[in-house]
This record gives sequence, structure tokens and C-alpha cells, in this order.
Amino acid sequence: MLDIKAIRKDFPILSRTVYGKPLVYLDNAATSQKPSSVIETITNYYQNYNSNVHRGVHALSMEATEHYEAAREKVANFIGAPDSTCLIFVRGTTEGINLVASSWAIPNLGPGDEILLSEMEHHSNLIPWQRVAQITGAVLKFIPVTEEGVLDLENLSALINNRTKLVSVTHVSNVLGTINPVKELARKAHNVGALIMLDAAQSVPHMPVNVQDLECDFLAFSSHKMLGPTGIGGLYVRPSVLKTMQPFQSGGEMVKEVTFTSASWNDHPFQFEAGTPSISASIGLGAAVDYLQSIGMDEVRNHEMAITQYALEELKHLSEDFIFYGPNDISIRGGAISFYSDLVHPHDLGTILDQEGIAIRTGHHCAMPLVRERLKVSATARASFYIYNTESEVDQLVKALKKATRIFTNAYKKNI
Amino acid sequence: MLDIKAIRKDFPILSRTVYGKPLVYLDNAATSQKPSSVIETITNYYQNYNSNVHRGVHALSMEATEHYEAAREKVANFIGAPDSTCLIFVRGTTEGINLVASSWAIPNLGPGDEILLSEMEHHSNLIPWQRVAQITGAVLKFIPVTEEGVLDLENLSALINNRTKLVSVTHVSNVLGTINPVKELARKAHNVGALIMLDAAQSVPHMPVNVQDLECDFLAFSSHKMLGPTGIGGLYVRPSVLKTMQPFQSGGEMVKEVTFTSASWNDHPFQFEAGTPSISASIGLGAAVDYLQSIGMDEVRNHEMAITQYALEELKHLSEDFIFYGPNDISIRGGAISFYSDLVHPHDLGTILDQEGIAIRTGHHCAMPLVRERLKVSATARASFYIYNTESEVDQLVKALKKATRIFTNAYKKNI
Amino acid sequence: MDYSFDINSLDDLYQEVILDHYQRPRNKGVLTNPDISSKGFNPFCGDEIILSIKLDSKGKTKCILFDGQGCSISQASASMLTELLSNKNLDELKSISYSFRAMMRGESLSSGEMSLIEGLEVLEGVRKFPIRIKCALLAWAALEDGIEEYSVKVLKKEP
Amino acid sequence: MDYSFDINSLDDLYQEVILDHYQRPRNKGVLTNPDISSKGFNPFCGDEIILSIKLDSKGKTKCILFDGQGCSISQASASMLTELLSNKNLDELKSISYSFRAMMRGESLSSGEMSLIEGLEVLEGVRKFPIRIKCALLAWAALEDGIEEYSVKVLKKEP
Ligand SMILES: Cc1ncc(COP(=O)(O)O)c(C=O)c1O
Ligand SMILES: Cc1ncc(COP(=O)(O)O)c(C=O)c1O
Repeated sequence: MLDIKAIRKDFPILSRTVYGKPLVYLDNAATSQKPSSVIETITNYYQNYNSNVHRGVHALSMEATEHYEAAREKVANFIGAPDSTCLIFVRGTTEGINLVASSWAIPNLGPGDEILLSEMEHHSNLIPWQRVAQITGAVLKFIPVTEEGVLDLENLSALINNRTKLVSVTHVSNVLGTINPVKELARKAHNVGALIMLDAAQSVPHMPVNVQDLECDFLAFSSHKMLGPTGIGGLYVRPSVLKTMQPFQSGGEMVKEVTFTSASWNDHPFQFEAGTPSISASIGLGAAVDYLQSIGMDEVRNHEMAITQYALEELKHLSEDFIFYGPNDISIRGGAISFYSDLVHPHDLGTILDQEGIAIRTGHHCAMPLVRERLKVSATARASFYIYNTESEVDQLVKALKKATRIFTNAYKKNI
Repeated sequence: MLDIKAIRKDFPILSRTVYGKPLVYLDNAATSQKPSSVIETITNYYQNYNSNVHRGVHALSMEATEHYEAAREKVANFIGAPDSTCLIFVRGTTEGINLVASSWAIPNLGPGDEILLSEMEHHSNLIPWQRVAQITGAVLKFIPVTEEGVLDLENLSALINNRTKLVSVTHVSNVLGTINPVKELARKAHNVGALIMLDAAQSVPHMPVNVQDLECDFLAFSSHKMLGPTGIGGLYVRPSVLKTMQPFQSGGEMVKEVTFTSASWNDHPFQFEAGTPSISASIGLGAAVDYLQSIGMDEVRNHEMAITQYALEELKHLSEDFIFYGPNDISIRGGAISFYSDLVHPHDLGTILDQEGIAIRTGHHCAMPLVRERLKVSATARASFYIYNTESEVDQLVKALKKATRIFTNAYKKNI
Repeated sequence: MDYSFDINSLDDLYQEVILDHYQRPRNKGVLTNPDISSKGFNPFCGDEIILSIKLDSKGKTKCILFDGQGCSISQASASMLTELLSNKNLDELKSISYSFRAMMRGESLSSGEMSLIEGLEVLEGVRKFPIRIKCALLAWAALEDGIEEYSVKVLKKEP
Repeated sequence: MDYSFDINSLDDLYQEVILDHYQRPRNKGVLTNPDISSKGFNPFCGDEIILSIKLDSKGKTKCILFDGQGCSISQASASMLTELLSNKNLDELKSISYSFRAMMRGESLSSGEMSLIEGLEVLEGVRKFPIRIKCALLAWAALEDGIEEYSVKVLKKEP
């Protein structure tokens, strides 16, 4: 069991107030808060050994390079990568997926090839593939989502076929909370010679993830959702695939020998990291990994299962206007709960909860096709949990939602 | 006159020691140090209002968005942009140039079109154009560098001709220190209907820069070289050009409406900022701009001219083995001094100076073609100055260089 | 803004009139052959307003409908727009829209401007919730776009 | 490492023998028809070593030359390599290279290994300057690459 009280003390922001009320932060799927150890790591970098990396013979540069590469080791180890050379630092999940689209997919795909996504993808795992399809002539296919909010695998053998070159799916949905059976998808993909990419933005922060165990070829995630700084994230690429990839951005750091008219590429991962990297953020991400590992990812997952279960039960006590999305089986869902009520639009829910100090997210959650075309609403409200959230915060959420319902119900009564 | 003593107190790292000796940081062209105000701005963000931006109705998200967009305003204003919508946040100069290569050059250039660079470009302003040339069939041309280390403009009217579509040059050389006559180049480029991009990595941090004054179409720079955090930078694009550009990376934030098979683009600058941005770093860059403006960029430039002049004079007292690169006229050079001696290889100079606590850079400075093919050495040593450097630090540099010469001269005498 | 201590009254935001318009929207629907038709969309929250306007022979609004989905503020504002703008010519529509924008920016209005936007004052409370101002303006931005497009395409003049 | 207080002796790095090899390099040049030829390049500092090796009929090194440019450590190490490796077969070259690497990694060597790399001990001082270890290894990495390429291409066997 996590000692939530102790954990909360590690997060300075959790003691702030909003409109005079204690902050209840339930927008963790958008971004997580940061423990003091991460903030101090960044401060320490700037106060004591800030320098450019990889190219200096002086002490500061050596020290910065050591810390930067040590962070890469930590992050690679955290996701079970065979070694740190297959862990590329990127700005976040979005850039990771764009890198795969540019450096692997565009050079490798052609007309008639198929890319299989699911209907529950975040824009970041959809639009890059729309672009790849446009450029290469490849065709996008989608694994449907059932009423219950899980992937419909009934026609999977038709969807993953000899034309399939890439399967790219979210590991955990940021809207529905669904944990997808990605290992099964990986095996099916590999059976037809396709590769598989996982959008792990919502899994790496919240549960044990091991890229070798999952048998995936690409996996991308964002530091800011896992207690780390903004502006950094990781892209894992299976070593045998990495060797075949084209460069991404070009410039300093990613080259070996350069003449006026030609250049040869540096070893990976440096080949994919053009320009001065986000040094402080990478080192900060290393500190976030240390923090998560000191807690243990199994513990993180257990806590989130417990609080999500509790929340699902308590939220049922709301008026019947509320619809909840995603599976009920807690073993296949993460800590994000989306809901909708015709009575109080999500946006209004958001504002009313905000006045109570409660931060939730409302909107399409960058998954417009899912929300509009499958859930058939213009927006949902979403509460999402992390290690520092408590059952009492869930109670406050329920109470505030009841208040919102009251405001609109009273008006409704008057208005008829 | 700058109050250097007061300024130095603002930079915590300057009070550290290296091997027991006070740090003498002369590697500012690689990256600058950060004042407390910048470090505290980042800490304050994480401790008090960390949140994802642009999409939240809760207080933290509104607060983060306000600060993020205020930082964009500050940075846009700092470089004299007409408004903040033409200032795109990028990882740094390298990503800024890659963005222009992908979103403007590749869609617009074709076989026979010419891109004019100079022989003194950093890899970041060379390799993206080599790639553009390869993809589009455009041809790279180079403005030669004279013996003195300035651009040779003699044949400029041949080099900028009707086939020229883009001129992309460094505003200030990171190797030679040369300040290039970019306004003249801009006019010549515009006369033939070409656009001009400035690599301002070494100018924006060190002197007043006004994009409208310089009449440039694109201008890129890095936060980490101008007292700000790593992982962020700016790309200015002239509004009329911005409207014609293709998207860069794709994903969340940069879209308006999305279906499973199509997407429409958001307004600029958001269209070019896919995914969660480097929020803390952007806000930190805003604080760096505040700091520089509180000093005044004219003062910054004056201080650097004075210390560079002093250094050039003092360095002349070294043995005659030393060659110094770049113009002698201080009015056309920034605060970077490259030098070379056959007696003590730059790499050895670097190590010996490091033992004295003095940080300089050695190598090709990511300008291999210039260093190897024009200066005809495998590496140079480079000392580069900023607002916190003093004449006494220059004296220490000279003293340490003399020590290095002694070590190798004594050996030399023994060895013959 | 400092969000730590400011307390805003939800009553200012959710005034009875607004919730009434939200729950019983006036003039909701889509015209088949509108003269002016325009869509407003907020990519950050997904709110959507479709305006369709039929003009009479004198160029005055004969029928204005709105359709769409979204929060109470965006929908109520659209509903109120359709009520206020009936039987007005395009210049009047623009004046009303600009005056409404001015109010939402917090500018002080002349009594003439005030009378133009009579009834819309209830939306002023939205100003205390800066993030929601866009909601209140969504229908009006669509209106302005629609008029501009109509001016360029149909009247063939720059707006 | 903590760079705040460690003081390293430059004397360990710049030993007389090393500076002697730097300033009076042995066996410098390029063979016209080498059996083994290989280039080492450090992209971060620009140091460069070109090795060219001629083998005799028994497969032993008959002539080894190096060329290149760079710091005292990379050039001296290359110069010392050419001296030590004359009249050795490929397996011996590999053993020597591996032993030298082991020493530079700080592993303790057997007396057999020590005797293989006799004379190279002067480079051990480089270990106190971790960033310079790559300089000392540059020629040796080139050697190993060259042997591997020769094995694959000429001897047609996996190394
Ligand atoms: C002239 C010049 N251009 C481009 C760059 C690349 O900047 P960054 O590495 O921050 O992308 C640098 C600095 O390394 C530079 O000095
Ligand atoms: C499932 C999923 N994929 C991708 C992303 C994009 O991550 P980022 O914005 O950090 O690039 C997110 C978060 O916004 C997400 O939840």
C-alpha cells in the first residue's frame, strides 16, 4: 500500500489553493504534477553543472554528459529496453510517433500497404499516419471500438493481413481508460511480418511496462505525464529496426563527417537527436524514473486500480443523466474516467468544478473521431488519477458534480 | 557600463569550483549559464501552476496558458516581430531550420532552384539544406569565406540570381565570430524574389536583433545560448510567408477538426506546435528575455566588444605558433575567438585549461567543412564571452595557454 | 490573474436567462437555402455553432437559425443572437456584433451601443471566467465570418 | 564523478614518451597497396587516424603505417601501435588490442597480458581523464575494424 500522505508531501503544488479551496488535481492524463526531487534535479543542473553535452573536454561538459547519458540508461532500463542505445530522447509521445512516421514509415511504405490503427487513438497517433498515407499511398484501417469501449477483435484476422505493414495502437486509452491487449496484437502483427508501435503515453506512467515483454517494435511516451518535466519523452525502437531507419531532423550532433555537399550519420541514438538536446529535462526525467521506481510500478498500478474502482462506484450515485464510458472490468482499465451528461455540458461541469478547486479535463481529449463519431457527443468530462490522489478527493468530485447537477436541474424546473 | 560584479551574483554556477579552482566559463557560444531569475521561474512553474496548456477550463491550466502565451509575447517583442502569432516555439535553432526546410522549402523548391548558404555555416544550417537539395533537386551554392574570415561578396550578383529561391546564412559565425552583412543579403535576395533565413543562434543572445529591421523572412535561435533553459527556442516567420507553409509535425494541438480520415489545421503558430509543448522551458525563456532586457542589449553588445577587444590584444602575447581566426575589426565580430597552434593541439589545450578551471571548447564546432576545408585544421580551440565574463578571466586564459605551451615546448626541447 | 484567492460567483455565469436559452433554445435548426451560412468551431473544446440566415428583398434578416452543440454559454449566446438579430440589415448586424465584442472585452459602451445589444448584458458575467469568453463569442465570430464571406462572394466587395 | 575537487596530474597524461611520439611520430604515412586499411574518426573532436598494413606471406604484419591528425594522445597512441605491432599475426594483433582496451577500462591484467602490451603502460595515465580515453583508443578501434573487414572480405569468414 502506498503511503499517500507521505507521497503528497513530495509534491509542492498539492498544498496550493484555488479560489481559496485546496487544489484537487484530477487532470493527470493531461499532465502529472512533479515531486520536489524532480524540481531539485533541474535546479541543481542549472546551478551546478549546466553545459552543452557530448562535445566538451571541460569538467562541466563532462559532468553534464555523464548525467544526460545516465538519465538515458535509467529511462531505457525503466521500460525494459535491451540497452540505452535504442532509447531516443524526443519532445514527447507526439514527436516520437512523428519520428517513426518520417524515419521508418515514409521510406518503407507504398501504395496498397496497410497501417492498422484503432478507433480510440489520440490525434498524435492518427494524424501522422494520415500524413504517411497521403504521402506513400498506404491505406489506414481501424480496429473498431465496441459499445463497452474495448477493441473489437472479432475481425482481427481480416484487419491484420499480408498487406499490413504497421499496427499502431494506444496501449491505454486516454478517453476510455481501456488497457488494450497489445501483446496479442504484437504477435498477430509479427505473424504477417508487420511491425507494431505502441502509444504508451498513458501506460508507462501508470503500470509496469517492458518493451521486450510486450514484443513491440516502437514505443513512445511523454515525461510530463510521468512526474517528469515538460519537453522530453522517450522513443524506444527495437535495435534491428533502428539500424534500418532514415535520419529524422538534421544538424549538429547527428552527423559523423560533413563536407559542403555531403554528410555521414552518427551512431544511434545520436543520429536521431539533431541539435542541442533538452538536457535539463532529460536529467529531470531520470529523476522522475528514480521516484517512480522507489515506489514501485506495481504499487502505482494497485493504487490506481483501487481508486478507480472506488470512483466508479461512487460516481454511480449521480443522477441517471450521467453516462460513463470504458470497461467496468478494472483489470483492463487505467485511471481515467470519462463521462457525459446532457443536463450539464462537460464544459460547464469543468467550470463549476474549477470553482471548487477541482481540476478535471473537458473536451474531445485530442481524440475527436472517437468522441464525436463513436461516443456521439461533442465532448466528455474526464477525471484521471495518479499516485497522490485520495478517496476523499473522489468524494469531493462526486459532491461537486452533484452541485453542478443541482444548478442546472433547478434552472430546468424553473424553465418548464 | 555593466556592473559585472552584480551580474555575476545572479549566476549561481559562477561561484562553483572546478578541481578546486574557481570556474572560468568561456564556452558561451556552446551554451550560456542561467541567472537565478530563470531557474526560479522554472521552479515556480512546477511548484505552483504546472498544467497542460490551451485545453483546460481549470485554474492551473488557465494560469499555465497565460504564462506560456505571455512568454511568446515577450520573445516575439524581443526580436521585433510584428506580433506573437509569427513566433513558433521550437526545440532550438536546429529544429527551427528543420521546420523551414520541411514546411516551406520541400513543398516549394524543385530541380534547378538554388539555395545559397555560406562556407561558415554550422551543421544545423547546412545538413537540412543538403537534405532539401537531395529531395527536391535544388542546388546548393556557397558564399566563399575570405582569408580574413568574412564573407566574400565579390561575386554576389552571380550567386544571388533568378534561380535563387532561398538565402540561408548565419548572422554571426560561431567559429570566426564574424557578423555578416545580413541586411544587404536580405535586400539582394528579395530583389530576385528569393527569401532569406537567418541562423541567429549567435546573434539574438548577444546584440539587438530586430527581424523587421533586418528584413528577414525566417530567423531561428536557441534559448539555452541566451540565459534561458535548454529544449526551447524560437522561429520567426514573416506573416505573409507563414500563411503559405505546410504543417510540420502532426498530432494534438496543431489541428482544428479531425475525422478518422482527415484533419484541418489550427491557426498559426499552433499549427506548427504539435503535441504538448516545452511549457516550463518556454516560460523560462520569457524570464531570460526579461533579464536581458533589464540589462539592455546595447549594453550586452558593448561589454562583449570591449572584452573581445581586450582578449584579442592579450592573446597576441602568446607564442607565434598561435593562429587566430576571424576579422580584427571589432565592429564586425561577436565574442567568439577561435585559435590554433601546431605545437599544442586544441584538444590538449582544452584538457590543460580544464585543469585550471577554465572551460573552452575545442573541435570543429559543428562547422566541419569550414574548419577542415577552409581553415585547413582538424580542430580549433574557442573562447567565447558573455555578460558575466571579466578581463581578469581573460588574463587567466592567457596564463593557462602559456602554461600549455610550456609543457609542450619543454617536451619538444627534450625530444630533439 | 491570480487564481489562488479570486472567488467568482457561478450565479453571474449561470443566470436564469442563460440557462433558459440553453435548455429551451430559440430558432434552432438549419435552413435549406440560406443566403448566409457559417460555422464556428472551437478546436480546444469541440463546441460548434452553425448559423443560417435568410435575407428579405431589402437585405434584412428574415430568418436566422442556429444549430450546434456545446456548453450552455455557447448555445445560449447563439440562441440569444438569433432572437436579437431578426429584421436587421448587414450593417446593423455588424454594429451589434462589434458592440457585443466590446462589452465582452470590458470596454465601456455608449448608451447607443448599449441599446443595440439590449438583452445581451446577462452575458457580461462570463467576463469573470476568461476561458469562457470564447464560448460566448463563438456564434458571433461565425456571424462575422458569414457576413464577410457573403460580402466578398455575393456582393463582390471587400468587407 | 565529482569534478569540484579532483585534481589530476597533467604529468600522468603528458608523459615524456607520449609527447615524444606525438612530436616525432614513428611510421607515419600511407601504404599504396595495403592488405588492411582502416580509418578511425571521432565525430565529437574531429580526430582522425588512418592505418594501413601490409602482411607477409605468413600473414604476419610486414609494415604498419598510420596517418592522421589530432591531439597528442590519439597520435601518440597510433604511433606506439605501429611500433608494437610489427611482425605479428592477426590473432596476436587482436589479443594485444583487447588487452590494451582492458587496461584502459581499468581491468587488472594477467602478467601474460601485461607483457603483450609492453610499453603501452604509459597511456594508463589517460584513464584519469575519462574524456580522453577515446583518444587513446582511436587507432585501436580502427585496427579492430580493419581486421574485421579483412576477415570478412578476404578470408571470407566471420570474425
Ligand atoms: C551558429 C549556430 N547555429 C546553430 C546552432 C545550433 O543550435 P542548437 O544546437 O541549439 O539547435 C548553433 C549552436 O550550437 C550555432 O552556434
Ligand atoms: C494516448 C495519448 N497519446 C499521445 C499523447 C500526446 O502526448 P504529448 O502531448 O506529450 O506528445 C497523449 C497525451 O496528450 C495521450 O494521452
